Amino acid sequence: MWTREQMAEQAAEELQDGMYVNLGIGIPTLVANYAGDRDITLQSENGMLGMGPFPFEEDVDADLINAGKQTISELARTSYFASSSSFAMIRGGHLDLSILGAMEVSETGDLANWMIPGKLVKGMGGAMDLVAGCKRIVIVMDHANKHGESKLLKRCSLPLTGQGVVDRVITNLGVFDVVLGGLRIDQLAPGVSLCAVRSLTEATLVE
Amino acid sequence: MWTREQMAEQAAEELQDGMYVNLGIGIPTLVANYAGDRDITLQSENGMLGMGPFPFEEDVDADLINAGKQTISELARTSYFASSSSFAMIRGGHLDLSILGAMEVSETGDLANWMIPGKLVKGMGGAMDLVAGCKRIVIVMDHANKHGESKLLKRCSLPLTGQGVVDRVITNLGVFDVVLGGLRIDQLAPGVSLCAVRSLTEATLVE
Amino acid sequence: MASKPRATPSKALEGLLFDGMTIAAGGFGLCGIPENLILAIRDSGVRDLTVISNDCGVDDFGLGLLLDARQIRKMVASYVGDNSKFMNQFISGALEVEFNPQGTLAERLRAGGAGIPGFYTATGVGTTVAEDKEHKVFDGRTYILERGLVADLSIVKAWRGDAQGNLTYRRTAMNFNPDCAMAGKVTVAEVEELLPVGALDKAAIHTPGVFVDRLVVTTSEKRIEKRTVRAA
Amino acid sequence: MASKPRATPSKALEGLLFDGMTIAAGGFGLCGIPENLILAIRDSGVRDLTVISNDCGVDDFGLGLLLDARQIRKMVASYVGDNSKFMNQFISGALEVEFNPQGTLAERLRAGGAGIPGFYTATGVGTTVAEDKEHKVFDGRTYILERGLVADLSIVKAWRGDAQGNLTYRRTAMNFNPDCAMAGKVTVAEVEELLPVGALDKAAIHTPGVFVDRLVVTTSEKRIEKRTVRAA
Repeated sequence: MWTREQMAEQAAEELQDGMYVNLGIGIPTLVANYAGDRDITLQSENGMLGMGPFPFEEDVDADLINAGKQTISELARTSYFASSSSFAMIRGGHLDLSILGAMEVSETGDLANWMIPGKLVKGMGGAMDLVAGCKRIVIVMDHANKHGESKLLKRCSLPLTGQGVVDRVITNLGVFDVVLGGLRIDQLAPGVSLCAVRSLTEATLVE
Repeated sequence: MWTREQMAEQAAEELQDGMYVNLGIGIPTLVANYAGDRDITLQSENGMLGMGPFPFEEDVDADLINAGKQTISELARTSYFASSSSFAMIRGGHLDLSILGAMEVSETGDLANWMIPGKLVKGMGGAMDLVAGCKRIVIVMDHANKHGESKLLKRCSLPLTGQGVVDRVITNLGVFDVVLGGLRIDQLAPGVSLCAVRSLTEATLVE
Repeated sequence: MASKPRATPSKALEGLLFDGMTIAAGGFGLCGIPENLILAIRDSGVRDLTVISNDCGVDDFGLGLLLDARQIRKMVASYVGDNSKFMNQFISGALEVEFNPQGTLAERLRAGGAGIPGFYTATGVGTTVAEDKEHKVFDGRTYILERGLVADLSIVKAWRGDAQGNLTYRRTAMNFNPDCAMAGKVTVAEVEELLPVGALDKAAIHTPGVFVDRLVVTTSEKRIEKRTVRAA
Repeated sequence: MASKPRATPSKALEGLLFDGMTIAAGGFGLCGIPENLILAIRDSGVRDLTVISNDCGVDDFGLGLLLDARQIRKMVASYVGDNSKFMNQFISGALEVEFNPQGTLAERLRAGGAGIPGFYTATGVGTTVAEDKEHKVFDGRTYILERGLVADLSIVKAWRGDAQGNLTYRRTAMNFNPDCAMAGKVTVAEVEELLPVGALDKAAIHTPGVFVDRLVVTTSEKRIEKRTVRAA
């Protein structure tokens, strides 16, 4: 089983030199910590390319936040732009990768991560745009919900964020690729048996 | 009969304090000379708001031209932007007035000013966008072509730039408004009789 | 022409507010919001508003203040965030919400300002966002038709402005502000500094003056929603 | 990642040119044209090009050089201007020309770069431009559907750039360049100055580096088409 940090570390293997990447809120944000010396450029959909790390206390600036509303810092390479230009970049396929969280993922790559009818409404924010526009979509999430039920499903039960958009899912149990016929196990976390994954996964698993 | 300069002076009466205005190539360009102390802002569709006069010789800058490719100067208020933003401004109805030249105008406000099939092709440039987007369109042109034929027609014979887009036409013979049923004579140039205008105009004239 | 600068936020909005109107507001979370114009709108008591904005601020700041005062009938937004009043009024049915993908919302505002009544996007295809919208296939991919948005009034926040209405935004406080500025039949800006005309860097004027009808100099609290720092 | 800066215009285009390709070029008249990249394209001998650009320069400079060398099969443009070769090749049928209203052309490029396959505009309704295009009524007004444009290669000219591909344009030499930069599957920029990363004013980066794949520092002749001055 992987911890949150280990899931982020695993997701960081997606990063390659020269990539333009958008990281979602939560575990995806942690992925940047594991980029190592790979030269990637982070996009923040509220209007920034070249997002830096959290600022030192004395550099906190209310006018400089990421899409998760957290204060951040700028880099030498940073540029700023309007929301419409930011999403032109996203929708137009200019970002190589987006790593996002999810409530549910289906075996056909459907994604649900923006609302639970009658209970919780977060809003889709930029997620629908990111999954429709980025070249590659990787989801990082717990394998099961707090009731122990699989979040990797045959069909999503919640309202979708996108249809057939997910390329890869990284959970605390392993790494799964969306392929024809279901999810193909790319690797399992240490100490996780194939049998255990099968019992904890509703989606069809393909070897 | 008005000269070119007098036609421009006449057209300048359209200008009011605070207006954003786009002036076409030719006589329309001269209109700016007659703005007097009215505070208008000229837009140039190649990407400039707040166009200044022609530069002094020592200030000529190849990177600073108007839509007619002429070298110009900037003002304190000037801003620059991309072509798509320039036409967002135009198409979105943010300009109060455009004054353009024409080959033909019809009594229903159709305009032709971009090509003569088989003979002359200028291209429409920004004219189709301007006539579709600006709040008011005023045409300044000679009343007749070089063969002495009326350029104010019942129907345009040349490919259109826009349909039903012209509000007013200023010619060397007078000022004409496009109204229901034809062109209404607003005023005649000094020495021009109603009879003469009638004989030189194909379009229906309404009093 | 009346000069664009006004003395106070309420004077900047004078004669522009009416019940049932649509207002587009720049800002993302509490970053780059026209906070003083929002206060003036709250104080005006105008109601039955349709508000177009990425989100609704927080419970007690930004557009959340208009929610709290029950002045908003409908939100056109992409995100609820940590605004419990927003979520509760929506779930209880007291507030109508039209959720838009964030990029679709931004593009709809730009389109409205640019005279484009509709455009196609793949964003939202196969989701509830696509329901009742025209679908069209281009080059083998399915897209939905989204409409341009025009607001009766847009309120925006800029860093610096001049009396011609030219605006420069600061860092990520730009966000939806330039798009909203374009989409307003009337646009009012609040700025931190009013510079003499000509003093703004011409290469960094993000909103040309033609889009701004009035502006007012204000002092912003600039509240921070999530202060995150790293160890020194 | 290979670094973005390249030593010469021809190296900046290495491996990107092929017969029958579509090239979008920034510039307006002779202002802000990627003149050295155009020369390198001429020298490459690539042919059967579809070129998307506002106009075709003049007979002996800018894109006019590619017309002269008969490398262009089709122009997508808004204006012929005083380019007699352009007009004559068109009228004789040697050159296919798709005339676009200038604003439609700019928006088509932006749309292509922004993942928008189509948008509606009132520009051109009732003219030959509208022929064979879908018409649609929004709120009582008729609009036509225009398509987004994507080019195999975009070539642009900027004033200053950095190794990340960030670009700042100068005055009206900006024109179509930012829109073309967005619309290219690959975009190559020529710049007058390459500054260290971080030296460009971040508020005046008109094209963020993500849109630029390669760039090259060049010396531009910057020919003036119509020198107009006033008396001292």
